This record gives sequence, C-alpha cells and structure tokens, in this order.
Amino acid sequence: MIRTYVGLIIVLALGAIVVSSLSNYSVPLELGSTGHNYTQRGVDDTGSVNLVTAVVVAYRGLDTLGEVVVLFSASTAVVLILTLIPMGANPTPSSSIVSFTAGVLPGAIVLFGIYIISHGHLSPGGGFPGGAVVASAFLLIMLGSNTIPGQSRLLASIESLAGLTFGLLGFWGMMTLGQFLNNKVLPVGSPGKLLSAGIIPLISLVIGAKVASELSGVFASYRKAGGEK
Amino acid sequence: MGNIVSIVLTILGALSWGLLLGGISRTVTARIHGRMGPRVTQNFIDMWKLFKKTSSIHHGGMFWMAPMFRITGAICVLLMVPLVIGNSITYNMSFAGDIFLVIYIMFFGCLGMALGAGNSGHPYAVIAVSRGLAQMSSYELSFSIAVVAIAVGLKTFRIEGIVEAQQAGILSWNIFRFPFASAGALIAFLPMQMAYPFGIVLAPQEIPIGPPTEYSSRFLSFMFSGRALFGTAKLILFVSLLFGGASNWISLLVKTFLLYMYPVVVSSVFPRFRTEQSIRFLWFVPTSLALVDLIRVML
Amino acid sequence: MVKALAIFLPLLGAFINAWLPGKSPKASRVVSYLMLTAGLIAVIMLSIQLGAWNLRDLSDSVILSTGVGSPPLSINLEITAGGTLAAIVMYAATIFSLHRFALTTPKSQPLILALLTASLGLLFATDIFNSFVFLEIGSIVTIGLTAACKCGSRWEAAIKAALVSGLVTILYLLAVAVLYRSTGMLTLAALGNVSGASAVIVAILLLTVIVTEIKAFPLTGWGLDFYQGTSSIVAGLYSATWSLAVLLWAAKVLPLLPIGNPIIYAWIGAAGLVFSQLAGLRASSSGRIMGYSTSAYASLLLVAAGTTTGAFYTQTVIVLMIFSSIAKFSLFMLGNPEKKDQWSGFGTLLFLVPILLLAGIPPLPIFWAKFAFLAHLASGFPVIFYAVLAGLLLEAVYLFRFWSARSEKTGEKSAKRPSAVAAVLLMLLASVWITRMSWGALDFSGSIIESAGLRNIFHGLFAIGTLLCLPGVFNRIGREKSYWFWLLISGAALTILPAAGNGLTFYLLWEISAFAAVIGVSKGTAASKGTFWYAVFASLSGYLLLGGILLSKGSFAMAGVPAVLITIAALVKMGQFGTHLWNVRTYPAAPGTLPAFLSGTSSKAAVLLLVAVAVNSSSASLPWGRVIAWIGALTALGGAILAALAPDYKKMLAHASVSQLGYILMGLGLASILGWTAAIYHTIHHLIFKMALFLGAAGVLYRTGTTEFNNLGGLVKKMPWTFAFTLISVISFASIPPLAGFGSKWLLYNGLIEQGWLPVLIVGMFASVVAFLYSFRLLHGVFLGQLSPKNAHAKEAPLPLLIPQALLAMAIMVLGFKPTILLNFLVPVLEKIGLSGLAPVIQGDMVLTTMGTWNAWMVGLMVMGLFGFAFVFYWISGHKPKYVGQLDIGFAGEMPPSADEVHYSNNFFRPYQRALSFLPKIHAQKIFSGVNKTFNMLGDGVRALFTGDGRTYLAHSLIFLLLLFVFLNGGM
Amino acid sequence: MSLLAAASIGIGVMMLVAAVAALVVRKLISAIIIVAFVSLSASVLFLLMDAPDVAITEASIGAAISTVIFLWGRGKIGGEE
Amino acid sequence: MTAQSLFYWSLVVTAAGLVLIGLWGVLTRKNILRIALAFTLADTGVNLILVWSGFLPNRSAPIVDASVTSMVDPLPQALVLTSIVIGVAVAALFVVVGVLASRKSGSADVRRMKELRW
Repeated sequence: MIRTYVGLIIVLALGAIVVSSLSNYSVPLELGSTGHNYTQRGVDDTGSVNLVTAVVVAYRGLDTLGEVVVLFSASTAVVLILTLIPMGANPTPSSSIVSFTAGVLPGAIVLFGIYIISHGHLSPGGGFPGGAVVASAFLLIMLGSNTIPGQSRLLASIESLAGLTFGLLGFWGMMTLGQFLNNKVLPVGSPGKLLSAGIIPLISLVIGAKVASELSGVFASYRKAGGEK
Repeated sequence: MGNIVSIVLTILGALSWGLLLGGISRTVTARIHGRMGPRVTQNFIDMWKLFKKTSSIHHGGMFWMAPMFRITGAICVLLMVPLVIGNSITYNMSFAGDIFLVIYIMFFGCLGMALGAGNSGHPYAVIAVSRGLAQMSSYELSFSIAVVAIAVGLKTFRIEGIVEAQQAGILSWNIFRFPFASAGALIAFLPMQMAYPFGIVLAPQEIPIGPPTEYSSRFLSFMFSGRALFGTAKLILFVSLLFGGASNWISLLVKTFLLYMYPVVVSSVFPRFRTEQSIRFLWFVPTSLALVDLIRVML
Repeated sequence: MVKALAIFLPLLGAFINAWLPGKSPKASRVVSYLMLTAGLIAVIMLSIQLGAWNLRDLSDSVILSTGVGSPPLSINLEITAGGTLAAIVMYAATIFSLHRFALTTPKSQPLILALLTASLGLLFATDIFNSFVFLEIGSIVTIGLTAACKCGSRWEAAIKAALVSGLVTILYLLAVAVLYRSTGMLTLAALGNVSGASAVIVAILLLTVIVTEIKAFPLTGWGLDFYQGTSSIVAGLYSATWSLAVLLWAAKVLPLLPIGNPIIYAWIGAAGLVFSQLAGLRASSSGRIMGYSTSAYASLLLVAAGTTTGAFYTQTVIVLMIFSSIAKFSLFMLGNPEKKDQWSGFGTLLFLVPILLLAGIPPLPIFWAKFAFLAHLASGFPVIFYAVLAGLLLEAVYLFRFWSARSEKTGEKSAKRPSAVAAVLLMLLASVWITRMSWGALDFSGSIIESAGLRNIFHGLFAIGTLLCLPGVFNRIGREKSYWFWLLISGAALTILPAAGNGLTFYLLWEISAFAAVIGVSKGTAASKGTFWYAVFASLSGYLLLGGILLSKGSFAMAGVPAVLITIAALVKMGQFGTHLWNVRTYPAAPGTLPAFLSGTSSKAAVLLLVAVAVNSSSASLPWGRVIAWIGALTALGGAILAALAPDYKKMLAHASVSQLGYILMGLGLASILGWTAAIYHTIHHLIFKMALFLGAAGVLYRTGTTEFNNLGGLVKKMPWTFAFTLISVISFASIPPLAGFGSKWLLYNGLIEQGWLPVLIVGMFASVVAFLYSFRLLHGVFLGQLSPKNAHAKEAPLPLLIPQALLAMAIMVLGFKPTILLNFLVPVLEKIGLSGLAPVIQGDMVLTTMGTWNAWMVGLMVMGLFGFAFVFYWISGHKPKYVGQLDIGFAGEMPPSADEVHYSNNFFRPYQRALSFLPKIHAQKIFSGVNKTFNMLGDGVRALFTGDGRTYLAHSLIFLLLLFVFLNGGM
Repeated sequence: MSLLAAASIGIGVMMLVAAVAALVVRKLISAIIIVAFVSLSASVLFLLMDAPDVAITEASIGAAISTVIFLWGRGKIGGEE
Repeated sequence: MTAQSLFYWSLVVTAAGLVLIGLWGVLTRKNILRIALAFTLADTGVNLILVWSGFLPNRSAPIVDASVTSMVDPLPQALVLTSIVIGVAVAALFVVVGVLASRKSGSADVRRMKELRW
C-alpha cells in the first residue's frame, strides 16, 4: 500500500520535472543542422527517396546492424531458454475458423510483407515492419496446424545467412570504400526506382528475412512451450 | 689477589652467618611457640649430615644443575653489594653494576631453583614455583618502585653511592628520608624471605616444602647453603638500601641480625594468606606506600 | 580493415553459430575459436599500432567510420588505445570461457559472441544512440545467458536485470530525445553543447543511467542480486566483457555530461564507496561479494571522473577497470564456493592472486594505479581521500574473509580451471609489465634514513632473520604446504626496505613483504582464520601507511595527521595495544619457521618505519613520544599477563612478542640517545631471542605435532638441545644477567629516568617481572615436568632448525657478555642524528651513564666463574647420584599412576588469574567484536535498502534521479 | 481549434485513460487488449506527426507482435492478478 | 495559444503522460506481466517523445517527392524504428523470463521473487 503512494509521489515529482522542462521549449520552425543535412543530401548520398530508410539503413546502418543483433540475441535467448526448460507442451487444437483462415490468408500476407520490405527505400515500410508482417503469416500457419513445430532448420539457416550477408555487406564497404556498411558499393542508380539506392534494398531484404525468421522462431518456441491459450 | 681472598671470605662468612641466623630463628620461633627448639648450630649439623649422605637420586639435567644455579645466583647478589662502606676491599664485584643489575641478578637463582623443581616432575614442586613466581611478580613491583624512588631521589643507581649518601647520621638513612618507599620495600621483604603471612611457597601443610620437594642428600645441602647465602645477601642489600649500610663489621652483623629477626617475628604471629590474597595485598598496600615517595621524588 | 575485423568478426561468428550448433557443435566451436582468435589478433595489432602498451597516452585512437558520410550524419567508432587493451581482455575472457559454456549450454555460443560484439561496440561507440543499441544487446544477452544457465536463482536474477534494463531504456531514450531536441546531434561530444534547463535534464537522466548500469552505490541492488543469482561462468564472462565495457563507456561519457562541476561524481563515488563496502561486510555469498567489489570499483570510477582529467584519468580508469575485471573473471571461473569445490594449495593460490589484485596489493597492477590515484586525491581532495581509503579497507576486509572462508574448504584435489590459471598468469605478466613501466618512480637510494649506520643495522637484521628461517622450511608437518618461496620473497622485500628512497618504494616493499607473508601463512594447516586476521591487519596498517605517505606527499618528513597515521600503522604492525589479536591468531596458524620470521624479523619493519618518521622530523622524535611510550609500556604489561595465562606455546610466544615490542616503543618514544640505544639494542635482541624461541617451537611442533601445553611437557630429555637454546633465550628475554636481555632493560631504564618518565618506568619494570611468569611457564610447560606418553616417540629437532638456534644462542651470549661491541658502533651512529639526552659513556667493558654503571663482561665472568666452580666442585666432590625417571617421585608412598596425572599444566597460574579477577575484563577480543557488531549494524542498515524486490531498485534509480535534479538545480 | 489539434487531444486523452485502465483493470487479458489499443492509437499519433514508417512499424510490431507475446505469457502464467 | 501549438504540445503531454503512467505501473504493480505491460506503455510514450523531438508542424513526411518542399526530421523516426524493435525484443525475453520466474516462485507476484537478497 505504501508502495503505491511512494510510487505516486515519485511519478508526480517526475511529472513536475517534465512540466518544468517542457516550459523551456517553443514550437520549432526550422530543422536542426543534422536534420537539415539529411533532407538536403539524403537522396544524393543514398539514392533512397524515403529518407527514414536512408537514415536507418545507410547513414546509421550500424544502429540497424545492432538492432538486428538485439532481435537476434533476444530470439536466440528465448529459443535457448524455452528449449532448455520442458514446460509440458500441450497445444490446444485450433478451431475450424482459425484453420480456414490459416489456410487462405498467409500467402497474401507474405506477398504484402515482401512488398513492404522491397519498397522500403521508396515508400514507408522496410525490413522491420515487412518482416513482422511475414512473421505474422507464419504465426497464422502455426495456429492453424495442430502439430508442434520441430526445430526448423530452414528458419535458422535463413536467419544465419541473412545475418552473415548483412555483416559481409558491411565488410564489403570497408574493403572497397574504407567505410563499414557504405551504401555506395553498389551504384546508387536513379532515385525512385525499385532497383536503386545502392545496397539499401538488399539490406532491407536481409533485415526482413532476419526479422521474419527470428520472430517466427520465437513464435515456434512459444508454441512448443505450450501455445497461446 | 686480595680481591679473590675477599670474595672467598665473603662467601664463607655469609654462608656461616646465614646458617647461624637460620638456627637462631628456629630457636626464636620455638620460644615464641613455647617450645625449646633445636640448637642454634642445628643448621650446620643438618648441612653437614646432608652433605655426607651418599645414596642419592636425580631426575635429570636441570634437576642436577638447579642447586648450582641457586648458589651461583645467591653469590652473585652477595658479591654485587659492598659490605662495609669505606673498606673498598669488601666492595667485591659491586663496581660491575648498579642496583638494577642486583635486582635482575636476584632472579638467576630463583630461575635455577624453578627449573630444578620443574625437572623433578613433582606436581607440588611446580605448584610452589607457580605460586612463588606469581607472588614474586607482585612484591617486585613495590620493591622496584621503592628502589627507583630512592635511587632517583639520591641521583645514583650505584649501591655504593646510595650507601655513601646515608652516612650523615642516622636521620640520613633512607628509611627516614624515604619512609613510604622504605615501608613498601620492607613489606616486600617479608615475601622475599618467605615469611608468613606470605609464606605460600614453602607452605608445609599444602605442598610439603615447595620447590625442593624432591631434593635430598647433597643436593639439598646445596639448596640450603644457597638459601642461606641468598638470605644474607638480601639482608646486606636491604641494610645498604634503607639502613645506612655498614661502616664496620659490627654494625653489619647487628643490622643484618636485627633485620633478620623482623620477618621471623612477624612470621610467628601471622597466619598464612592464600595465594591470591597475598598477591593482591602486595599489589596494593606496599605499592601504594612506595608510590607516595616516588611521586614525591618526581615532584 | 583490421579495425572492422577487430570489432565485427565475433558478430559474423555469432550469425554462423546461429545455424551451426544444432548441426555440429564441434564445427560451431571451431568457427567461434577461429573468429575470436582472428579478432584477437586484429585487436592486438591495433593496440600495437596505437602504442597502447606503454600506457602513456591511452587516448590515441583510430576512427572506424560507418554508413555514408560523416558524423553527425553517420556513426563513427573510435578505437582508442586504452580501449584496445580492454578489448584484448574481452576477447581473451571470451575465448577462455567458451569451453565452459560449451560444456553447460552449448547453444549459447551465438549469445556469447553477441555479448562480445556489444561490449566492443560500446567500448568504441561515439554516438549516443549507437551506445544505446549496444547497451540493449548487452542487457538482452545478459538476461538470456542468465536465464539459460544452470543455477538455482537464475530466473530471479534475470528478471531483476530485465526490470532495471527496462527502466534504463526509458530514461536513456528520454535523454536522447532531449539531447537531440536541444542540439540536433547525437554524438557523445554533443553532450557538451547542451545548455540551460535541458542540460540538467540530460545530465540527471544519463547520470542515473550510468550509475545504475555500472552498479555504483546506491543503485547497486540489482547488480548484487544479479551476481548472486547468475551462474559463476556467466558472471565471469559478464564481468570481463560487458561489465568492463559499461564501465569504460561510462568513463567516456561522464566527463562529457553537462553537469557544471564534476566533483559531484566524486562525492557520489566516495560516499557510495563507504556505504556499499559497509554493506559488503555483511555479504556471504561469493557472487554478492563480487557484486560489492564491482560496486567499489564503479564508485572509484566516479571518484576518478570527478577528480581527474586527461591522460591521467584515462590511465587510472583503464588500469583499475581492466584489472579488476580480470580479477573478477578469474574468481568466477574458479567456480562457486557454495558447491564445495575442492582446492589444493595451488588452487587457493589461484584464488588468492585475484583477491590480492582487487585489494590493490603490490606489485599487482591495480596497486600502481591506486597509488597514483590516491596520491592525486590526497593532494587535493582530503575528505574524498579518507572516504576512499576507508572504503578500500572495508573492501579488503571482506575480500580476505571471503578468501579465508573459501580456503577452509581446501581439499586434496587440484583445481582444473585453465581459464583461471590463464587469467592469473596474465595478471602476473601484467604485474611484471606495469612494474617495469613504473620502475622509474622507485628509488633505492635509502634517502629516507640518511644515516647509513642505521640502515645497515636494519639491512643486516632483515637479511639474517630471513636467512636463519630458511634452513628449516623443509621440515614441514602434516598437510602444511611449501611456504619457503613466500618467506623468501617477504624476507627479500624486507631486506631491501631500508634502502627505500621515497614513500612509494617504502610502501611497495612493505606491502610485498606483508602479503607475501600472508600467502606464506595461508600454507599452514587450518590457517584460514590466522591468515584472515593477518591479512586484515596487514591491510589496515598498509592503508594507514599509505594514507600517511600520500598526505605528506611521499616524504617522510611529516607532522600532524600523516605522522599519526603512520605511527598507528607501525603500532598495528607490531600488534600493540589491542591489535595483538592478529599476532595471537596468526603466529600459531603459520607454518614451520614462518612465525619466527613474522615475530622476529617482519615486525621490525614497523620499528624501521618509526625510525624513519623520527629521523626525518626536526627534533628526531616521534609525534607524541610520551603517548607512544605509554602505549608501549601498557602493551608490555598486558602482553606479559596474557602470555602468562596463554594455554598454547605459540600463542604465548605471540603474546610475549607483542609485550617485548612494547619495550622498543618505550625506547623510541623517548627520543633520547639512551632511549634509542635501548630501542635498537632491544630490536636486535628481540630478533635474536624471538627467532630462537619460535624456531624451537617449530622443532617441538615438528616432533610432537602439538603446541598446547596440556599435551606437552618433559621434553627436555628428548630434545635437550632445543631446551638448551630455549633456556638461553628465556634467560635472556627475562633480562637476567649475564645474557643480552639485561642490557636493553638497563639502557631503557636509564633513559626513562634521565627523562624523568618514572610512571612509564614502573609499568615497564612490572611488565618485566611478569615476564618471569611466562618464561617459566614456557620452559616448564614444554620441557620440564612429566613427559606425556603421547610424546614418547619424540626426537631431537632436526638440524636445519637446531643450527640457526645454536647460532642465535651464540649471538645472545656474545651480545650479553660483550655488549660494547654493538654499543661502540651504535652510539656514535645515534649521536649523529640529533637526538636529545646524553650518550652512555663506554670505557672498555664499562658502560656508564650519569647515574648507573654496567660492566657486562665482569658480570659475565663472575657468573660463569661461579657457575663453573660449582660445576667442577660437584664433579670432584664425588657425588654420583643415580638417575631415576620423573615418575619416581615422593607421591604419598606410591608411584604415580600416569605421567599425565601428575603433570601440573592446566591453568598454570590459576591463583594469579584469580588475583587479577578484580580487573574489568576488557578483552581486546570483546572490543573488536564490539567494533565488528557496530560495523555489522551499519552494514545491515545500509543493505536494508536492497530489499530484493526488483521494483525497489527501480524506485532507487528514480529517487536518485529526483535528488540529482534537486541538487543540480540548487547547486547551479 | 483545428481538426488536427482536436484529434490529437482526443486520442491523447483516450490513450491516457486507457493506460491507467490497463494498469488497474482486474483482468490481465483486458489489460493486454487495452495496451494493444494504446499502441494502435500511438501509431495514429505517429501518422499525425508525419512519421508513416514509424506508424507502420508500431502497428505491426508494437501492437500486433507484442500482443501475441503477452497473450502467450498470460496463458502460461494464468490470468488473474 | 494557437491551434497549431495546441496540437504540438498535446502530443508531448500525451507522450509524457504515458511515460509517467507506465513508470507508476512499474513501481506499483505486482504481477510480473502487468509490469511488462507498464513498460510497454512507457516505451510507447518514450517513442512518441522521440518522434516529437524531430517533429515540426505543418511539414510533410520525410519522403522526397517533387511536390514536397519541407519535411520533418527523419532521424528521430529512424531511431524510433529501432527503438520499437528493441522494445518488442526485450518484451519477448521479459515475458519468457517472467513466466519461468513465476513458475519457480509459484506466482506471478514480484514480491515473492525475493530469494536473492542480502
């Protein structure tokens, strides 16, 4: 009980700090120097029309590599933990509606996912949301089937290969242009085209594959550990 | 050469005087108790008898050597104290050290005795030693304080110097100049002479005769002569420290005799303390007395 | 290319391993090792290229740029020289721990490699959001590895780490948002551009994040629970990779925070150090202890960040953090003590080296960094300096307790932990390396003590003392391990000690000598308690000495607080006034001849220290000499009484040693020529007789296997030579003429009377009389009385023990009969150093003071002559007594039933004890347990903060944040 | 008051109320659904802030995948507080 | 206050509110999953704040087009993309560990997970 109030007091005090600090800001009218540079040089530097993707994949590719590692580590950890602990797997049989949906939808969803992934440098989207979409298709398939998925070699291979590709692309940049993950090891091409923007589409693809396989791996081991009730 | 002669004579004289005083004390004690008591020369007879005894046992090297330690220690003390002031031939070895040396060399004999007692393997002997050491550590406290007070007061540690400073008449004796320190030292003198109420070391009712329990025959005769010598040496030391020393042989004999009688008399009227009582008494009473003079000297 | 390989090769390995292990664990391991080795080589190349190995300028760096363009648009990694050293450690730790993981959780390999990547990334990151990504990888892998390890509380440890990491994420991203909103940049360097109210917000957010992540007090709770809960392998890897990376990252960020005056870090760190280490005293699990130690080093980092800058800051932080990580790594790799691993002597040593490293004992690398760092603190930040010193001392206490508890579990089997062995070897190599680099700071000119005569006396004492202990080192008993090496090291350091020319050198040699001896003591059977006490008190005196030296800027010309600290250090080393506890526990526990060394030789280092302080002062006197003399006198008395009542041979000698050292103090306190002559004379004398006694005790122990008086007695027939030498020593230390001991007393008493310190004199005299009690007790308890049937088989002690005793006994004779040999040398030396008072006059064999005379030669001749005469008389008078055994005594007309029943030993001075009973029983033991209780109470108070509820730790972080806000707004 | 402001304030209030509700409702499953709703609302706010990429990602990952994860966890732990 | 600034500030107030409510939940809730949910709420709030920090009213999304003249800052959006993915990764792990921890302690109550203490 005390804890509730102490928590409240702490949070209110934090709120006071927030209010006091927000009062120092005003509505901005101009971009900061960095943001300005991105908008000015982004397309020339990277060939990506979607500047967010340009930043994510090209300028701050290292962050993204790290982010991939985060997801990779989390999924590896989850799989590792859940395989070490037998939890009395008992997947509930799925209803017919689910089975039906699971039979029809995944194809469409996967196609949609691939679209999102491949057009990341052109329109909103990219590897992460696309990969998540693909993974949700896998989730559906899994929900539809009544069997416990085995250790999927395919998922692991895709995951591993995608990761390796990402890393090797980085080294490619290092070798040819002296900059790790440099975008321009492939020609930038004309902005707005599907095959443009250097290695951005490639990396998007790699990220998509990796995200999809990792999330799917997580779902698979969840399922093995007893399914969603 | 004269020195050697003097030393030999001193030893023999002190031995005889010590044995004689022992005999007298036995007589006196007996008379106080209302007995006849032995002859005055009884101690000489005992000594000779023991010395002539041939059948004898020993318990090991230290047992064997203890009487030698005892005698050596006693003679050393004896030789370190000038006998007759002004007669430098009787100063013997006193040039070799001061009062501190005397205090510490007194332990030489005690240690030897204790070692012999230990080696005898007799529990009573060892109990007596443990009591004796405990008691010694107590009376030495007041004795040292008294000595320090006197020595610092007279600005010399040399016994010769201490005696010389007391030659200006009877009131220049330290017992009058340092009455409290002297009182402390005199109380400490009682346990030194194993007199009651501090006679816990020999305590015949408890631990036959203390440390020399296992000693017999010639060993015992050596022990006795050691005790006689040591006793005489202590008498001379006290006379030198407190009673103005001796300017001639007569005064030496008289003073030592009187001083010898003091524990004998006290001893006959007091019962014995228990060990811890004795220790505590010695820690507090004579020490406090001696401290008075020490503080006086310091101020 | 090398740059990229150094950082990203593990990542490639991780990705490959994600696929491989299921297929072929072996292949995956090969891949891991390949990647790691290649990466390690790359890092080493980088470190050489950057000149990291000279440790001079660790901020040199190369840039690895990534993406397109340059910062602030893209991200750079800055590979610093210091960072490469840390990276080498991380790589090595990963390589060494890989096989342990392969045994337990083979599929965790990708995670391990990912952790290494994250650590390297964080180490070199220059971008605040990039750091965040790496931070997240690290947290996730840590949580994952913990949750997947094989230990009981893993889930709980993982969940707490996860809770904290969740909060850190939020606070960190808020800081990122504020930073970007106000500067438009995300580089770490941009932190300095924030101004105004945003600066406070960024600062408090990031500082809270940092303090939480590095687990500095008060935000330590989760780290403690985490270290306790996770498996030792994970914890080991974690501390050598991730924890190290976070610490160095924090070291990088802290100076950049827009916080006005960075001294606030130092205050947080110093307060945290004290409080956390108080709580650390109460820790019992090994993981938790390591957690507290981590917290200590995190706090040190904060202190460093608050008080130092530039190359010195980098250097300090790099060395401290890297080596503490290595130490923790090897401790963890040695396994969990809860599992009762079996340890042999080598195992205990393996375990000890990292502990010594953490405690900053020379010549291990942390020592150098700590010394320089503390020197810096002492010169400008006294309060922080004291706090840090106190904290470090507390840390040393629980570390050594940890070790002693640990080595109690010592068994027969040897440790098979290649990783730990490698780590320890690495530490030793690093010691050589760093010591070599710091060699220039050492000075062996002996300028601390100008007088070459005095120096030579001490050189000689230490050398002879060490040498005489050496022959007996191979006469070991039972399960005692070989200690000769440590004895030799300790003795060698001591022997050089007088040649020290500055504070650093003195402290270095002092500590080496002390802790080599600590290791030596640990080799004894059941020595863990003794070792612990020794280690604690050695640390105490070490830190006091360090404090004194540093506060007086390395010079021994000191007054005031430094002088007091150093004096106390010396008193502790000598076991004076209550601190005798360590002597009494250590000497009996120490093996073989080591107690002889400790008591006889090693304790003289303290005398040297006091001499050094005194000769550098203006009047060649110690501060408060009178107090010191009183301490000496009271200790002499108390020690003597305790010795008399001690039930054990070695314990008695320990008490006696303390008591005798008191006389040296009385002499030194006098600051007169007579006093010092007495002190030095007694120093030499004490060395001689105490070594002889302890060597005798070693012989008795060797032959009988016991030192308890109740099991001894009557050995004179079995060990006549040992008895003879012991007897000579005893007569000597009982100050009975004509042996050497009387001289020191005589000189001392003359000195005391000359200065009019009569009360001190009286106490000293009393103590010397009490010494008779224990001197007889000693002789009787061991050699006289009845021979126990248990010791019927005992033989004379072996020659390697006897010969040194014989030499020492001869020395006692020589010194006793001809003290003028020494005095003729000593008095002129002392006359030169400006002491007050009159020198004793030496005329031939005669020594004269204003009041007394002493002719040792004549006294000796007299005693020997009389004794010889009596002896001869005995022989020629034809007295031939028959030898009968000890049992053939007058015992109520019977033979005693058994030797044990008539041996008077138990409670020997019973009446004396009874007589003493009026004294209040102020046992030092009780005082110390009172101190202990107080500290425990304080520790309990502090650790009540750490409730074990994960949410509490979050609340701590938030409250810390609020307090920081209040403080910074109030302070700015 | 423009439409944008009205929308953002409306959505914001709704989100805050929902957030509190998510923490205090009795049933865990309701809480999970409510949090999913908050995520979806957040993705609308992202859209309002001209961040379509983020909106898509928030909707697909933050709202969908997270919810699946929490539902699984609830199934394992078993519903009620 | 103009409508524009009202819009601008309402966004951050919502976001900050979410963070604070999330933190309150983290500090006070007992069920481990509920705490995870609270973290998710706070994360969402933080992401909003991040995007807000690069947001300028009356501009368009950072996708270069002939018709577009002024854009919002793409960088914070990129960061948030990363942050969201990290959030879900952490949540996945958190939930798994939470589930197992509550299995061991027998309940999902964090107050019962106090084996590690002192």
